[in-house]
Amino acid sequence: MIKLLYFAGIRDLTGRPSEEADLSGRTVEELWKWAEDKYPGIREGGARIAVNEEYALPDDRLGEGDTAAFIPPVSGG
Amino acid sequence: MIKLLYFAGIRDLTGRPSEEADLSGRTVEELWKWAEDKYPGIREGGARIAVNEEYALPDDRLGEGDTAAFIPPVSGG
Amino acid sequence: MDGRYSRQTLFNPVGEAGQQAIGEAAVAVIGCGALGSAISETLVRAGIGELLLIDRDYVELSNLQRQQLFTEEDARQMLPKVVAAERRLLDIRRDANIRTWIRNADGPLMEELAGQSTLIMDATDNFETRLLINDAAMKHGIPWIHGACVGSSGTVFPFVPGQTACFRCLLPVLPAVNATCDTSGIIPPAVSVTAAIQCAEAMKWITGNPDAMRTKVHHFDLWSNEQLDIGVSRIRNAGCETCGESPSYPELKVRAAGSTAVLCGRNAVQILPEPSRPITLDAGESVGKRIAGHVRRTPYFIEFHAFDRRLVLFGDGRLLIHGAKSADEGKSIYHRLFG
Amino acid sequence: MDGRYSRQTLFNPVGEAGQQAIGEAAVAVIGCGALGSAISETLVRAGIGELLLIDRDYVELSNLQRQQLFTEEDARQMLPKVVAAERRLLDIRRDANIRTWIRNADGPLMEELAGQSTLIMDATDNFETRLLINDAAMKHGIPWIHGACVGSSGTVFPFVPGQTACFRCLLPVLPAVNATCDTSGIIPPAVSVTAAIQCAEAMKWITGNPDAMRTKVHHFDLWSNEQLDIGVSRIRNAGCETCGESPSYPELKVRAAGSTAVLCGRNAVQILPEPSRPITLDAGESVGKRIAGHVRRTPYFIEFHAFDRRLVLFGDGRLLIHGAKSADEGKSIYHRLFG
Repeated sequence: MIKLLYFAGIRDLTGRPSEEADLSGRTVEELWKWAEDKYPGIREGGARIAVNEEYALPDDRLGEGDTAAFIPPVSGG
Repeated sequence: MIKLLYFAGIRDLTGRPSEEADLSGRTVEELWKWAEDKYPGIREGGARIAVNEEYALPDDRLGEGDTAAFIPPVSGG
Repeated sequence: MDGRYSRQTLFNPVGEAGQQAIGEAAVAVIGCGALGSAISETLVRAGIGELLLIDRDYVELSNLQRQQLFTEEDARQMLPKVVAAERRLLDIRRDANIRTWIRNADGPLMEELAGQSTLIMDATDNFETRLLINDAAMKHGIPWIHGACVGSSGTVFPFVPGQTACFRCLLPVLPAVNATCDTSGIIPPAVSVTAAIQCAEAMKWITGNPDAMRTKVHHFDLWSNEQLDIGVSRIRNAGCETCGESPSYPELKVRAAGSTAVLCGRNAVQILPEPSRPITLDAGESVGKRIAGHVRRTPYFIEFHAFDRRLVLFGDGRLLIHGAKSADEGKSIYHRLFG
Repeated sequence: MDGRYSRQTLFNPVGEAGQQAIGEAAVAVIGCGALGSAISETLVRAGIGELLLIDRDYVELSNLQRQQLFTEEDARQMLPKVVAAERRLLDIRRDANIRTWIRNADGPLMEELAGQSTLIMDATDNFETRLLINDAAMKHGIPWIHGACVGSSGTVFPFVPGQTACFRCLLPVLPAVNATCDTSGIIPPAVSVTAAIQCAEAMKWITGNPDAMRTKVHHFDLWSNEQLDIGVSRIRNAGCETCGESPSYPELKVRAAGSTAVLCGRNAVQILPEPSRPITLDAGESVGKRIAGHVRRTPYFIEFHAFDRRLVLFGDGRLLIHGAKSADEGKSIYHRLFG
């Protein structure tokens, strides 16, 4: 299982702070597709995915027990 | 082994941010005695010990792999 | 859309209802130094209904590095901090409802403030006053938001009656020695973060979002980039004199009168008068003229130099002895002046 | 002991040498809104040698909820933010060396600022300007301290040339939609924490403590009480146009002239003039009088109402169209006014 964290404003869209999903072995790009199916529009906001507290690349593969966080970009100031 | 964390100002006295010590099975009160031997004066500052992110009582017993943090009280404002 | 508080009502957990609650809330801020000036400015800008501000001190040049409401002119005039703060806060928001006290906090005052407040903000610089806030808040059933900082670090925790252990459970014995701004210094960002987290916790309570409040004591260090969030369940003391089954609120009974305090960050000792014989400004002026030859008098205090120290007597009879090294030295000077 | 910066030199990692370095540092603050006013006040109080402050905007009532240098009178006078900020900063510290620009940031200005600064503080409200800061800082080999906030959350990261991935690596594609203060609101504590952590990072660099600087991007949310610190090693792009092996710094070449921007938190569209035909205040005044009958003129701008919108023309030829819903509407109004 993979633990998914939804950080800050992205939670308005997911309606939950976190969840678990059976996504080990998938790539980050595949995680995005899974998330877009479940939460339409989640990708348009330009969030990045961090795996185990490191920003990840699209081809990075998720391993059992990993934590993937969706972190929205922030532009205000 | 127990992981010991020295937070904020208490580090001026220990000279290090953290260390490991073979203290499993000891109580928090015994941990204080160990720390006073190694870092004279550490207790006078009124620090509290938290074990695994919960403030601990003197009789609480440390278990293998626990993390004990020394947290100095802060009074400024 | 572009109203004064539009960006705050747009934030969902506040909303129009939350903004109205902010406008109806009364908050007591205990201390108007680094934390108190930052907290007061944030709350007044956010639209707080009423601000009750208490501080015993006046503005000095060494405050300006971190105390955000004050200017060089305030320090030159040695304005009481609450007077300087109120002026600036009214420039920021003319309709702000601000009440000020130039006084030492004691039991009766703290109970008076607690009785009129939605919650209390801790902006004091010593543990004794925090124990006093703790007793008053728990007795009156309102939360108080603890905040403290030194060096690059800080601590914040909202004490909510009935929900958590109290400050006395956390600090049953006052530390013998303790890092203060006097001994370890402080960088301004440590102040700002502490005050901001305190204000966020206050906003949660005021806007009806108590479930969002912190349940663990937050410790941060901006230099090492670390933080710890520590639970307080185990240390809750069922026999606690403040939050236990038969509370006696002992601090509220302590008579502060006649006592001395070595002031954090001030290199000074303060002597409180006996209520039976307060020293008036007129009396202080005549004693000062006799001993020092020359005194400075403002609407708020008498200042003169004697015994190699700079002495400031306030309207409420308090004497500040700058440069005094100990409570004993302070008491000795007080008695040499006023018998 | 009781000097102006005594509490800062007492903090060991700063010390006397660090305080001297602060007094010799020049810091450019890009933007003087919520983050910029907080950062500027903190740096000036801390004793910064020189502050270079740039902002294109003026003070409005809806700013006062979170922008700490400004008063109601500043909003009434519609003072440019950098003008209002400079006044207050000089009250705080008469000897502060402050230089201001009432302008839109573009490549040449950013390079000018980078060439004169110890580091750059990000206090802007949009990704485009951050990419510009990123290019200028990396090209000139100085750090910039990224900060941004919305709602109850914020992000801080010090980009140090040669040490880390850069902002372009982190955000290779600008998001199509994005939460702004306009759409999601903001609470003041999120501003204060962001600005304070930025200032702490700046102080580390300036006082010669680069090893204490953050190496992970710090994300916090004051409402959920969570934080994430995320590493950037994997995403560093060797072919990056800014921090890669053959940098081209593309943003510095973009001509901002003639472009439009929908302004965050302002419900407004801004049109930049073609450099070949800037509109002067005199020209604006006569057009405004003809179309609107009545204009307001200050030393900094012309204001009038036309096409159901409130229009403000600045001395540098920029036109702000309040209430405009899109860049297209903005352009259309601009051309109807000035051809």
